[in-house]
Amino acid sequence: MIKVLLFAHLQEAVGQSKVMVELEGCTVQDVKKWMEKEYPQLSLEQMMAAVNEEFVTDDAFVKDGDTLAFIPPISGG
Amino acid sequence: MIKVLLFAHLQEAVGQSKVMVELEGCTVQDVKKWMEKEYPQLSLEQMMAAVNEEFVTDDAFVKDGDTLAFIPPISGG
Amino acid sequence: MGTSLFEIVEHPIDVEEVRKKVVNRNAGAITLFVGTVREMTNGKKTLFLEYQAYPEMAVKMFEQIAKEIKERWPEAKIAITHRVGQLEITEIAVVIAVSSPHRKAAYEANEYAIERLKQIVPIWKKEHWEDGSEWIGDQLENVPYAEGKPRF
Amino acid sequence: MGTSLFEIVEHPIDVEEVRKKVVNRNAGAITLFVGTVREMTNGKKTLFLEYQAYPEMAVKMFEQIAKEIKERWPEAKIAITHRVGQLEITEIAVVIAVSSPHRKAAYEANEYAIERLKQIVPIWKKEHWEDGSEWIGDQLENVPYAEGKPRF
Repeated sequence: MIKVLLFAHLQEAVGQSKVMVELEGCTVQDVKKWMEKEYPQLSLEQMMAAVNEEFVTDDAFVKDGDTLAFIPPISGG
Repeated sequence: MIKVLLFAHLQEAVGQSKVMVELEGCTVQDVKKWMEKEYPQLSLEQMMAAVNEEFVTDDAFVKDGDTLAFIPPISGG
Repeated sequence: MGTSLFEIVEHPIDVEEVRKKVVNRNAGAITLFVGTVREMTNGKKTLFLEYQAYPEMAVKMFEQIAKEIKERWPEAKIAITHRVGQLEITEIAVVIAVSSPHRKAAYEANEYAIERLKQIVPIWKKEHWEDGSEWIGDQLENVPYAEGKPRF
Repeated sequence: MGTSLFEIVEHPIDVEEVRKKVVNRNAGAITLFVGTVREMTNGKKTLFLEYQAYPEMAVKMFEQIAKEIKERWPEAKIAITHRVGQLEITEIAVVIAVSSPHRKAAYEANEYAIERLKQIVPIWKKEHWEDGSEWIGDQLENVPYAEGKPRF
């Protein structure tokens, strides 16, 4: 199980802040595709990602128990 | 009468913060010379001056009732 | 408020409390950046703002900014607190405090911190205007990271 | 403490009170410079400091700095308080607060203000070291104005 975290407009589009995904031995790119299939309102292609609170690229591997967060363009400060 | 204000090490050298000078129709340069004669421990040649709280050059005129302050190198902040 | 140098909080920020975290005997200068909610932006009126964070990662990113600052300005010390939730006009969203023996480093490191915060710290702002609301960044779908993807 | 934007005071400075003078609905950024008494300078230990001012002229010079800032950063608003008398290590000698719609101007105007303060505002510092005391500037008799005579 991978814990996927959603923020800002992604969270509002899906209607929840967390989604548990039953994938393993996959990449961030695979999870993006799975999420877009499950939630057609999402567009994750250019979305940054973080695994266990570190920024990663789309080819990074995600394993069982990891937390994968999609990070929309930042607007803090 | 011209009110002369002294600060920092000038004040300590003379032992007072204010000197009343009986000169009129003179320049800042004249007052500097008068002060150095009166208080030989003073060296005012390169000292900045302000008349009525505005910086002036040594050739500025000072008249009866003016306040002339000698401004040692600034070290505020 | 805690004593940790880097915090995400849900209550109003006490500026002095952040400043006091960086006070030390060999600092001659402390700079503070206080980010506040502005009413008008490009002629559009904001009613209030809503901030959301990914708090665990945000604190990690604050620590990374501190590490980068330590490399560039070894004597500078930094503390950052960012607020989340609903904020009204003039309320404080973020406070960055930097102390340093000399002022130049305190200004430079402070400005570096806010620039990096806007690049790598996962915090989002929802604008509530008179005529609607929007997560900022949302409208930039084709160029999602205006200043380039975060360097990390 | 008063409500005037520019003050010379003889008591400890309340940073928040200075900051609040520049708060306004269209400021997105407030920068603060807090000058504090540092213990070590070039390996020499300071026990305490003594500041003296020519208060009437100092306030006029603060107003001149504000005028110069208004010309360069028209939307910036500034407040300055400087303390005089005896100050201990880590105590606050000066607070400069600048608000502006955008942060770049708030940083730039703030740094401009402290640079100008050190050039034209008649305030003097006496260092009390372990082994004696001296009005700073005193030892520079042959080059009395290190950064050139004040521009005025």
